[in-house]
Amino acid sequence: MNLHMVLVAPLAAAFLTFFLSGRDAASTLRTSLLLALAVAGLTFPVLFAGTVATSVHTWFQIPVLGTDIRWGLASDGLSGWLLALTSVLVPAALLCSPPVVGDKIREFAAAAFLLQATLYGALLSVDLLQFFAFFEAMLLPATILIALFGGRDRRRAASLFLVFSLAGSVPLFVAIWYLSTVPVMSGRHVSLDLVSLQALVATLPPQVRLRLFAATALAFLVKIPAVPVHIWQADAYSEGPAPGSALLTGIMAKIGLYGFLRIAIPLFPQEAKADAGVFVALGLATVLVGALLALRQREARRVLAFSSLSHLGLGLAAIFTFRPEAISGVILLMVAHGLSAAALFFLAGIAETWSGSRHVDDFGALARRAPLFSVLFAVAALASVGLPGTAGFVAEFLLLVALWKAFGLVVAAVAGTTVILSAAYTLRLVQKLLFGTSAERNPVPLELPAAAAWAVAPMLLALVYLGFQPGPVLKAARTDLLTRLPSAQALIVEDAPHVAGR
Amino acid sequence: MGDLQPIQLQVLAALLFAIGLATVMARRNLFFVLMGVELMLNAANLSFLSWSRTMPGSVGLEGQLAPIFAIAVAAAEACVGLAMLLSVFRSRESLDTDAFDRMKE
Amino acid sequence: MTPQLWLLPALPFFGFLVNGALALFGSRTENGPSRGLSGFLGVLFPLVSFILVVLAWQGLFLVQDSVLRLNHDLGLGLRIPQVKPFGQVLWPWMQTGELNVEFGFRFDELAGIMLLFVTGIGTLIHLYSVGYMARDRGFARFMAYMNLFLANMVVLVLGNGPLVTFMGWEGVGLCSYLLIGFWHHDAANGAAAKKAFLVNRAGDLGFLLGLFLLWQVLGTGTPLTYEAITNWFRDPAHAVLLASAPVAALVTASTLLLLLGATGKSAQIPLLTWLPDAMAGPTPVSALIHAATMVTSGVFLLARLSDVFAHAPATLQVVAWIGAATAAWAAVTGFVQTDIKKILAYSTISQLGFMFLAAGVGAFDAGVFHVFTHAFFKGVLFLGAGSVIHALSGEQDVRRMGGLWKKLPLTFAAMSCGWYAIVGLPFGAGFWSKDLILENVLLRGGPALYLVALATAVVTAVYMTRLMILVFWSKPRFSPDAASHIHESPLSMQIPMWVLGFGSLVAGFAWADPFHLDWFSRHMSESVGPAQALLGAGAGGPSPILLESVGVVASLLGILVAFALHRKGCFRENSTGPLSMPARAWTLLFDGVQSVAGIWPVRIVSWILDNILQPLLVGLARVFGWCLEMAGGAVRMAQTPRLRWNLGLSVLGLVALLILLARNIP
Amino acid sequence: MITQVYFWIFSIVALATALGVLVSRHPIHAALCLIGTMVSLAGIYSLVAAPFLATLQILVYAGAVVMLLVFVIMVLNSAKDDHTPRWDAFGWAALAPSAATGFFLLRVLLGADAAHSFALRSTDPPAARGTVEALSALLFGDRIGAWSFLFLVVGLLLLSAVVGAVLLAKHHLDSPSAPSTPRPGGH
Repeated sequence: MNLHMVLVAPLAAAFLTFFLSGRDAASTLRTSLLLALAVAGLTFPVLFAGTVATSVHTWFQIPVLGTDIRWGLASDGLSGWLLALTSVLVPAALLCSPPVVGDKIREFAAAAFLLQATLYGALLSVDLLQFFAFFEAMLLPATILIALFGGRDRRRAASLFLVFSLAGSVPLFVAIWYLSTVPVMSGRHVSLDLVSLQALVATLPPQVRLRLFAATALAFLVKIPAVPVHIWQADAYSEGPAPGSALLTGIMAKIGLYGFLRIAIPLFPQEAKADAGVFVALGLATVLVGALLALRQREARRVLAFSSLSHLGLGLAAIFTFRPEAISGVILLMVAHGLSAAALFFLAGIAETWSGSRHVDDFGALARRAPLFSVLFAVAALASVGLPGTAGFVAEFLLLVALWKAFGLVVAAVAGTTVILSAAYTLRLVQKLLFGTSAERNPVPLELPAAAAWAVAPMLLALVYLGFQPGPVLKAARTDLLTRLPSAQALIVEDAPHVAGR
Repeated sequence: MGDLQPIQLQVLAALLFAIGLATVMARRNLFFVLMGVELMLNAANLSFLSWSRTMPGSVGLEGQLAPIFAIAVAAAEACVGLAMLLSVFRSRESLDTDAFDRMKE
Repeated sequence: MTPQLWLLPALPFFGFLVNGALALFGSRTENGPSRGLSGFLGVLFPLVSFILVVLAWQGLFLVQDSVLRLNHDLGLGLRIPQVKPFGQVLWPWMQTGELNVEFGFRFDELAGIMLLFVTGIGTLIHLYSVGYMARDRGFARFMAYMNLFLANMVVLVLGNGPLVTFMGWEGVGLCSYLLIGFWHHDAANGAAAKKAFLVNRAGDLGFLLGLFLLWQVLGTGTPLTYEAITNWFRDPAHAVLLASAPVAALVTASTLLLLLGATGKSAQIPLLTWLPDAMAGPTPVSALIHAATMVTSGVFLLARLSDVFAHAPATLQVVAWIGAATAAWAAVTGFVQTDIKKILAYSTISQLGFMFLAAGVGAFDAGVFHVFTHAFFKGVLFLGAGSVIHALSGEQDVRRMGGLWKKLPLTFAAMSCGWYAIVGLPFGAGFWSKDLILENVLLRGGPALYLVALATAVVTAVYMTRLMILVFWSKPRFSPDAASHIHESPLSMQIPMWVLGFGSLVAGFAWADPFHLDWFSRHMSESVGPAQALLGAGAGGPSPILLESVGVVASLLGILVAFALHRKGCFRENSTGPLSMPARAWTLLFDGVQSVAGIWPVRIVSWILDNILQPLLVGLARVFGWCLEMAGGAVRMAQTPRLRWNLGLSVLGLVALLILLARNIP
Repeated sequence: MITQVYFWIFSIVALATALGVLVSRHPIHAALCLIGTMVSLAGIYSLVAAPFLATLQILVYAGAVVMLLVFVIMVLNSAKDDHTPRWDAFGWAALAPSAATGFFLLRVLLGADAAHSFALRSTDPPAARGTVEALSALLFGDRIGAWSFLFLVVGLLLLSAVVGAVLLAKHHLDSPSAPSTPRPGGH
């Protein structure tokens, strides 16, 4: 499958949706859905193809410095699963969006496609600057998603998101800028594609490497987000439209973990190893703080936001064990959390349109008023809790195993409190939403839109399937993932005839 | 002594530039501001010419080309500047630069 | 022959799917989903599962029969185990790094015995539910949950390794949650359900961590299956290793953590508070999940890993004392309760304590035997209680019952069988198992534990007799209005009660040494025999007959005490107020401990995070923003609209630049 | 030697008239002074072998730009602008940075190694340097280079300047009543 086609497809879809779709919401939805499915159809062969890459060529040269910026696309199991996840969540978000975004569906679809395109770009990049370009471009559709459709405080939330993201990525940009000046200082010819960068970084003095690593890590910590820099997250997820929040947490947040796996650790292996303790501590702090804060939230989507914080914090901590179980577990965690958190956000968004409020006390008794909704919500919640039989359990188990093996039982026990705490806050949410008595005086039966049910149900089925058969995802984690960079030189040429058929 | 030394031209250019700058800053009438700008441009031209004499051959000759373009730009600037001056005067009935603190409106 | 073991959990699971679909899509109809259909399916699938278990039992013998016959015919005299466990690996589950977990099932005698009564009693209670829940609108949903529970319970028992067991372990916890909160419009039920789930999860974390340590002992290359674990621990080559201090410490730590998991599921100290609250669920749920099957899975786990526990004598001490303490505490608590289901709940905790005690002194087979008999008599007691509640239109307070033996003779008869068994009167099911435990406790655990256990047996007889007196024998105390509605329950509820009542009379004969009936212990020997042999049988004590007599005397004493107290009016039959203060304090003892140790710290820390850390971080972000804004403001001030100022500033910049250039010029 | 004499004359005139621009009361006086400066500068250009530039200087500056200036000053009757003070506090204060600029410029210039930085390098005969032929050869040489491209750009710039000026001025000439009412949203 041509990777360039995959990259361009969502971009084209964004333009087509924005400029060609009809005036009325229904036809726009149909068009964009069709496009989203087409994009997904283009994406999945990449996943099945395993490791593929295009040839790499020089994109441009920084004039005075003489640094080569390369352009190339590469995908392996890690990228492939995230691509697939993205391509699944976008149509699902579209299906769930009509009750939430109303007649602004055209703008929503365009923004979602743009987000998808930038995500694809970041996931497929083989050059640091190329990655950074997509990484920054992601902010635009993400901000649109928050600011254009959200609640009362959406502007503030969007600007908070933007400020944090930019503040996080400026150091990364400075680091890239520094790396690109190396030719001037050392007189060597340098290109910024990750493979040559790896060799280059190894020759730098240690304290410089440490600073570069810190700058790189900060950008990804903000994206996940990890604890001291998580302030933007709850606001952004609760103020934006629910399907948008689902996309943000379902896939955009994963770029943080992806960045660690793909860029920060392979480029700076020694620093990552030396400072692993810091990141494990940050990850565990994120786990605990997220879970404890989730217990106290009064808005449904804020509970979900802090729950995401907690789950992804576990992933962050586990990555820095550098163990094979952790790598497989993190990939599975990204897929499982992407599906379950997105499903919860979709459903919470629909519930909010019913009650007209975001406060948990304004729901209630949905189990009787909307049975199908309740079943889906409960299953998604249980998947998020990591009940055995869902993918979340396998992921959490693997991460705990890795933490235990690398750091001993105490660390595993601290991380394991998430097992109890996540159940506590999730069940609290379930209780408030589904059970009890209705806050309304005359509760009427509510109908979950069929489109939303069709969107969420397959996601839940996938979660259960992966809970029993996580093999395909686990296999995607190559043991050398933490040292391996997406490179085109060493890889199979694209368009191999056998891959599309599989 | 004998030949005209580039440094002499440079000193003259510097003095002219300073006078032009003083005109632009000290005077509030727009006409004077425009004329001060012309003075500064001329000083720059003179400096170019002086530099051209420190270079050999056609490289030095390029120093004479730059003033040609500067003069052209100065002409364009005077043209547009005066037109704007006209329109501003029509709307404000004043040529006082301090009166123009809200050009957006 | 490849036995299709997966069918055992798959059938009830299929029932769950069908009933779930019925519940979901029938919920909007006028009368709700068809009760007949969902009831029929809900009972059918467990029944088929039960039949398959019986067939699987035959499968155990099938392979070995010919071998045994050959051995006998040829006079080889080889020692061949009578049965051979068989398993089925379904698919690779988690394979990454050093981890290689296969999803599969293993059928041996321990699992077989558990499955026999899990599916058998499960089927009966499903049948009972058809009558009990018939008028509930959520009937199909109820049957779906029950089927799901059964499927998970089968997975728990049948799993070929701790992780597959863990899947069922959490699954039954989920079903317990769903069923406790079945009537979810009442927030209190939801709270009870949540409590059950969370307390269980705390135990589950212990399970997982203990598993990690166990795996460390085994060496991470060993596959995580029971077969591998038992073989490793039974291997004489590892004896030296196991005797070394670090490994022994590791085994002890591991078993302690696993024990935490077991206490969570089996409601032992310290994780026992959820079970009394769990009585908020419908009564068949209490009978099936919170008496007969799920809560015994802790004991099952101990038996399953008996080879591991046998190498951690310290842990076994802890197990024994936890069991004894729980049994004693819960027996006393049961004595002061007024809710019929709460009494039975504490009774269950107490009986589970006995099972733990048995396991703790190294008599795993006796513990599992008590699980087996307890399933019958506690099942029938709960079903009888359900029948009484059903008859009294939901009344659960024993102080408003009385004299019901005339109105509900069949229920009375069935419950009497249960009572007969639990107090340990001769030849009842409880007689055999309890006396077996007492005997083992004396021989292996010492007199202190024996005395506690004996005292608990007396108290057990007291509170159970109190229950029977208050419900059936004393004067009627219910309102005349309720009296007019009293009716014997339908046949679908009666049949399970008869069967279980009969079972609680005769189930003990599965292992009655005086009659040389040892079917049970024979089949347990393969699973727990080596562990018990390792721990030693203890010195020969008094003769079994003597000990049995002591047990019977204890029971009779308890019954007499109960009648004496009744005669003196100590049960205060007419007061309907809440529990007295000391009784309440006693009942809520461990709730308080859990609050202080677990809940309040979490609440306080999360309050601190929410109200101090979070505002602090937000404030820092704000301050940062203000700094930026002020810097921006300063820059904007320089962008004055006054033309000359503007120019002047840039000239100043120019001057500064020139100064910079001129600074090196002399 | 004669060159030096002419240079001193021209430079003194240029400085004097430039100061005249700075201090004169009426813009028309200033414009006339400016012509003086331009013409003297043209003289200096011709002294340093830049005849074409000198010609341009007179044609464009003295001829066109300043004439345009004078014309506009005459058109706007009230350009005398009595109510604006010639000098204010800012004006006096502004002399200081200007003087400082001049001072430091001179300091940089004079402090530099004159023999090295400002040495005459041109070996060509002076008459051959700034002629039209030489400049046009450089400007429109054998191949299209940066200069000729720049030339085109300047042409475009002038064109757009003319168009812009016409548009700007026409707007108001069309509407004689406009001056009394300040136009919101004007230019």
